[in-house]
Amino acid sequence: QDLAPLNSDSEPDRMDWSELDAKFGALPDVADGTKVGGVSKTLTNEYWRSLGEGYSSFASAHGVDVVYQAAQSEGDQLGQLSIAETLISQGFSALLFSPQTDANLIPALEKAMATGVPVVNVNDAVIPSVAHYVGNVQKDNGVRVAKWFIENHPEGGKVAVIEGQAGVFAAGQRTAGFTETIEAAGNFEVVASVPADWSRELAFNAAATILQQHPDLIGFYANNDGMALGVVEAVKAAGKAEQTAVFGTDGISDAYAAVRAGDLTGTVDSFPVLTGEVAMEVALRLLAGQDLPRVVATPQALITSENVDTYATTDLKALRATLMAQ
Amino acid sequence: MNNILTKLPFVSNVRFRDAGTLVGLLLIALVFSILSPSFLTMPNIGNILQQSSINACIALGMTLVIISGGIDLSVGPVAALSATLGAAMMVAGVPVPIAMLGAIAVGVSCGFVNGALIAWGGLQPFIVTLGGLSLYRALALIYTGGTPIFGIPSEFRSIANGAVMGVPTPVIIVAILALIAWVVLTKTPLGEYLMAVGGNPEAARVAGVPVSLTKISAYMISGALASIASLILIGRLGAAEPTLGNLWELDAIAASAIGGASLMGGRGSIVGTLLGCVILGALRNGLTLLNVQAFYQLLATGIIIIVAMLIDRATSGK
Amino acid sequence: MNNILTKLPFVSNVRFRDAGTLVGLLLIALVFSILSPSFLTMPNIGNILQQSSINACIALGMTLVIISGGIDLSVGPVAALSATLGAAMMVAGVPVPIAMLGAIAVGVSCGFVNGALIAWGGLQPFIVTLGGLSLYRALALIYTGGTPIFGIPSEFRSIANGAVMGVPTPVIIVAILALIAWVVLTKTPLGEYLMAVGGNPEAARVAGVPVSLTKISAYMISGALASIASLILIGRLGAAEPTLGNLWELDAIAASAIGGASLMGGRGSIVGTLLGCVILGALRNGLTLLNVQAFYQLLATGIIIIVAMLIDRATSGK
Amino acid sequence: MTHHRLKLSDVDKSYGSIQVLHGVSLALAAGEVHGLLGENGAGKSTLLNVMCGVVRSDAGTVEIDGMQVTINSPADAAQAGIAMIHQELQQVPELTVAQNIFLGASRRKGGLFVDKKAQEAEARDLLSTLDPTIDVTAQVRDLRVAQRQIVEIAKALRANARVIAMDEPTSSLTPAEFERLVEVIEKLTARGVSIIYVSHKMDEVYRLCSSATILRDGRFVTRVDIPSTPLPQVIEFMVGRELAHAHHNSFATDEVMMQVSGLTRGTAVRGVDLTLHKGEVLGIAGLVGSGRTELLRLIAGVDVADAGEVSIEGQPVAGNSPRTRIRAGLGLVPEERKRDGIVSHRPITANIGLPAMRQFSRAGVIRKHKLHRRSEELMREVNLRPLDVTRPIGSFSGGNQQKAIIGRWLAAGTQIYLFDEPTRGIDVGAKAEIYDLIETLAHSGCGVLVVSSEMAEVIRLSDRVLVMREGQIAADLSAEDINEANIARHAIPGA
Ligand SMILES: Nc1ncnc2c1ncn2[C@@H]1O[C@H](COP(=O)(O)OP(=O)(O)OP(=O)(O)O)[C@@H](O)[C@H]1O
Ligand SMILES: Nc1ncnc2c1ncn2[C@@H]1O[C@H](COP(=O)(O)OP(=O)(O)OP(=O)(O)O)[C@@H](O)[C@H]1O
Ligand SMILES: [Mg+2]
Ligand SMILES: [Mg+2]
Repeated sequence: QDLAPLNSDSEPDRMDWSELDAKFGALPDVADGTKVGGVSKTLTNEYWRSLGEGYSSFASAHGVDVVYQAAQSEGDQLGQLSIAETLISQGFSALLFSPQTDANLIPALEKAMATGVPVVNVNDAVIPSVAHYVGNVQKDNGVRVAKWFIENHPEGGKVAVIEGQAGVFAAGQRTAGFTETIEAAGNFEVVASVPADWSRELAFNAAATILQQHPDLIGFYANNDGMALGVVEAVKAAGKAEQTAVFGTDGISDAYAAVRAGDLTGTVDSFPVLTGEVAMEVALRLLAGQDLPRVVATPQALITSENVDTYATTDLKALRATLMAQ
Repeated sequence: MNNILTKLPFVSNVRFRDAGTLVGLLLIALVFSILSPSFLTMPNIGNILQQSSINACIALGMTLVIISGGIDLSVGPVAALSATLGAAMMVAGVPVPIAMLGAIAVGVSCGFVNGALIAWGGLQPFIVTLGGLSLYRALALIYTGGTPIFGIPSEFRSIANGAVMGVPTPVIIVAILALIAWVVLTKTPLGEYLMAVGGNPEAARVAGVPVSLTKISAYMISGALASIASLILIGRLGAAEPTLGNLWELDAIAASAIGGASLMGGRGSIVGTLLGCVILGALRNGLTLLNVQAFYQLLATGIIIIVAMLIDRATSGK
Repeated sequence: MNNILTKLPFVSNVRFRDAGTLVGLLLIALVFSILSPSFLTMPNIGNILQQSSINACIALGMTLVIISGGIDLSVGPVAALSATLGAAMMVAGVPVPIAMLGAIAVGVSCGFVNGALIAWGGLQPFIVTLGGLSLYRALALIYTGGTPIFGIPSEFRSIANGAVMGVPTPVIIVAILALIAWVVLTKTPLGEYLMAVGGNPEAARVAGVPVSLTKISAYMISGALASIASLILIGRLGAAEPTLGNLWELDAIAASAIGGASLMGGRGSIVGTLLGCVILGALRNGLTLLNVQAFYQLLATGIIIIVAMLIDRATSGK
Repeated sequence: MTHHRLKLSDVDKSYGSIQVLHGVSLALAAGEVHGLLGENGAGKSTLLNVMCGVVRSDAGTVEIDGMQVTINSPADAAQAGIAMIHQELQQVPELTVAQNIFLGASRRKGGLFVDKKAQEAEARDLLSTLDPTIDVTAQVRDLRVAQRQIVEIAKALRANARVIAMDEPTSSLTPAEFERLVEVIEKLTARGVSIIYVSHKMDEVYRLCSSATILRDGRFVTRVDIPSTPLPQVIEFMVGRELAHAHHNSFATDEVMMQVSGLTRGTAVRGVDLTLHKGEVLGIAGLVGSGRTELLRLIAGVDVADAGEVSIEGQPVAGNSPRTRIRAGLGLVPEERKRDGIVSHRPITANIGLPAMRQFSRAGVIRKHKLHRRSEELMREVNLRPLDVTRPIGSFSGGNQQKAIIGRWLAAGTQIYLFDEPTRGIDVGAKAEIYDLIETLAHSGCGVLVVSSEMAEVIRLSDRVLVMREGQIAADLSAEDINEANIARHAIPGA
């Protein structure tokens, strides 16, 4: 049965992670010897390491073995495919894929499906033919930041976007969410929207150039936290810290620290550890034969100095509780 | 690929230099097969060959370019551009064979542009193809608006996903291409011209070798092979992405160099390059089987590339 | 960097070849200044110089390596490794000057390893530094566990963020380094050796040039300059990331090549390389000022690199 | 009316602002061997390069059998039936002998493939008259210079050309090989092929040519009939002055300067002992391949010996790199100038200064003016032409490059000179200058080792001659024992 191409942001067959227990009951017992493989984009980014932590913490709590592998660098599409195929040949009960691109893991997915191994696509790029997706709504990252500007700067003003690598799904969606929402408000102008290839250095340079040209800029939105922290330094160097707000995406620990220090205005945290736990839970529920919706949405929240302490917890139970209460 | 190779006629001809590369490969295989029992199983060997096939396809063209004294950094983006255009044709209903020819024509054209700038424009290969790296990628992104093209016809996909007597089609295709490349290099005037142009361009010119055309041919062949690699890939993926082919140039250059090609030109071997591809493929596969963490995989890759070269140098004895 | 350069003594010596690169730069500046009024303002020129300074620092070393007939693909990872180790020392309370020296020592050591494998091991520079590219990156990642190091002391940061008479410190530092590199290349025995080794290694050896040491020196200098670039960068960004320096090698090679260095060795110029860096910096800056969309930035980068080379060739007349 | 086989008229050629050919003309008849003579840098190679489409002239015409032809590329020249043996061997080291011979004109099989078998057979055929010992399937990089030169000759013969230009084809051939070349040339001329013969060896010119064109400083001087014009006259046309006839002078002392004992490397050099005295010129004669080059390279530290020792003034030399040997006072003027001698695109000054950088530096900085002055001084002494030490050495004629390499060691204050074929490619005038130079060196107390395949040269220069045979010293001749018959007797194995 061919599935319609998945758009994770708009798929109607979806549920929120918080409803899992309520709708499907507590997690059934896991069969002995269950082994789950995770294939991630890269470990050079804290986001993907945290996701892996989520996998293993949840798995070890339920006596499941996890192998978590990642490509050697971001963008290494064939390398990631090789890893996925090699893992499949070793026999896993379920697989969690975070593909580099929408298509690069398709052969692995097909091979896994052919052998009846469930595959969960976890975040970011979306394999259109995948049966299960766990992750957040990429576009929503940008939307949330745009809404902050609309709320806190009712007078409007000039803003700029620092994009990730050209052609990458998450970069495109986040930028589109921000730009569409803020332009719809009417009194904002996106004066620059330029790529910095996920690089802190290039983000710094781009931000410095933009500030030079638009000294009255009121804010930046960067597609990830690394770039946002580069922008922060450029803003500080230009002496515009008071005037120019800077937002990132991902909620890595350095971003939290910077928010607390007042350097970074905010970041959209998509709670990678929790996402990892949810993804693992979804995989285990699938193995137990439960019929879950195609998309399980994971939480995200705009972190600013006001709520940073609430979210900056390593206590996942407390975090779950806070997010459930949202 | 060694088990296939031994059945092919040209192995009798394997040069001494290639024996060094083979020793490197066998050592790596030995280590991995001791550490992981699944490494030397038939399905896994098939896996390795299949995974090496795309790099091998690219590396064949790269080897010819390197022999001619050049380098082609633009293979990945050329692959992306021809993949997206080819896929768009297929999706638009163009018959598969024509779309494939169209895709290859795109690759050949890109190669021609590179080659012409280098041979007639007199620019350095590195910088021309570095420019091409941005240029062709940009064209692929602009053409597709950054989104992948899905809906590749299943008749086409089944070519790339099939197998003949247990050997995956991509491996067979690349083996045939390798045979052709080997014939071109060692049996045709073009092969001699490539060696001559890379080995001593002045002597080649004085001897009346069409130096510019030879260089341009090398880049056109490289472009064609990049397209074919991309066709194999989109057949397997079922989608053509504009970001496809990222970092391909480095793998292909590494394979050629491990296989004995000299980046100063004039030297290189098809057999060596194939062995180089299998070394890289086996490396990645083995490290994954052993569940080595990504950072340590990177470490191992770096060390093994260097050690392979050292072994190779020691055994090839000069 | 041209406005600073004209005040330096060596500009009287600017060679004919460099004039071509200058023409390329002026043309780019002309186009951008027509399209964007803010391009040719003093603060923006300062910006361009500042943004080019890191690439310039790397490219100086790259030029020396290229002249010696080699290439150094590992500069980015070497920078990352020395940045993270240096930053860790600073954060651990090691006095800033000592930590800086420590970072530079790391870069020099990496360069020594590269150079020794190339000169004594007899391996190809491309493949050795390609291995290094993985190896040093892996070490940086493993050492930091993949997370950036924050908390760089402000006394150190103020060096990188300061300015002397309106000129940003990084620009001044790099200008001084360029002057030193220029003196080394054109006024010292090492410079002659580099040229000779890159031009004809065998003849150089017969003439008593310490070929191996010369090559190793080039890589050590390249390593040192990579460290210095990384120190400037972490000073400006306030964090040392293990992923820092991605693709630096390509920018540096592009700058050297635009500036007239031949990847076949024996030829290259410091002034040309600096101009090449400013061309690339101006390009990126101008495209950002014009708010060119991502895909078209890539397109423009590709086209302009190639066009700059063509202009350069046309004007340098050979 | 009969046409000339080939006629070049009013050829001009400039490199940048320097004009190297000024309206030069040259003509030759079918079946004629025509000499092209002139000092180093006179423009001989340039003229031939113009004729063969390797460089483009600024003005001038080429006629073949009365038809004007346009030659813009080597392919045009081949089309017109012109082939050339280049002075700087133009070969691809990675390709085989047969492939090099057929480069650019491969024999085909089925239209598409190279017919290697046919090429090899034909190559073997061509080489059979020249040097049957050359393996046509060997890579050219593995051949010795002399063999490469023969391959170059075979390449020109292969083209079946009507005109063959030979630019110093015998610069590294032995007399025996020259004899075989003479036979080949005679066969060719009998078939009506015309030959332009460039050589600095006047005896060859007198042996082969019936007429000659003489160039000086890029200008046509005269055309002479060869056997009828006496040699001194020809030389005067070439150099613009009369050369004094020189005699051998000896400055040898009894003081031992260098002692070589048991030097061995593979089978090329086997247990060589020799002693060089202060002020002595020690010649080393032998057949090609007898190991003379290898011996000099071992002494100079360019190759590493398997066994044996070199001591200078009684002290064994430590280390075996060229660098340490140079410090000990040795200097090698190599046989293969382009490969082992020059850094082509660097100026004369840089090429001269390489071994003596320290001497020309103060506080780590090169004193460029000092280097420049000293280079100019030395180059004036050896009569470099043109006397511009800032020009890349690669743009000088071969003979002038050689002078710069010798200048390198003069600048370094070398005590022991190792000359490998010192006058290969050097004109008569400069040859005399180099002989004088060697004598001056000996006079000033230096030791000189001279390897030469020119018997006359060895005899003219040496106080003592060692004859090498199959890697060993077969004879040590001195005083009146030094003569052609003696040398040949000891050099030929089994003789
Ligand atoms: N590429 C070049 N650039 C500049 N000058 C050149 C170049 N090639 C040759 N020349 C100059 O042209 C002149 C003629 O050189 P050519 O090689 O024709 O001399 P030649 O008569 O063959 O001398 P030789 O007997 O030493 O071979 C010389 O002064 C040489 O320096
Ligand atoms: N590149 C090489 N490869 C293999 N053998 C070589 C090579 N060069 C020299 N030989 C061998 O070494 C021995 C000595 O050669 P060498 O060149 O020293 O002789 P030579 O008397 O100087 O002759 P030439 O006039 O060619 O310089 C010969 O037996 C020769 O075959
Ligand atoms: Mg000549
Ligand atoms: Mg010799």
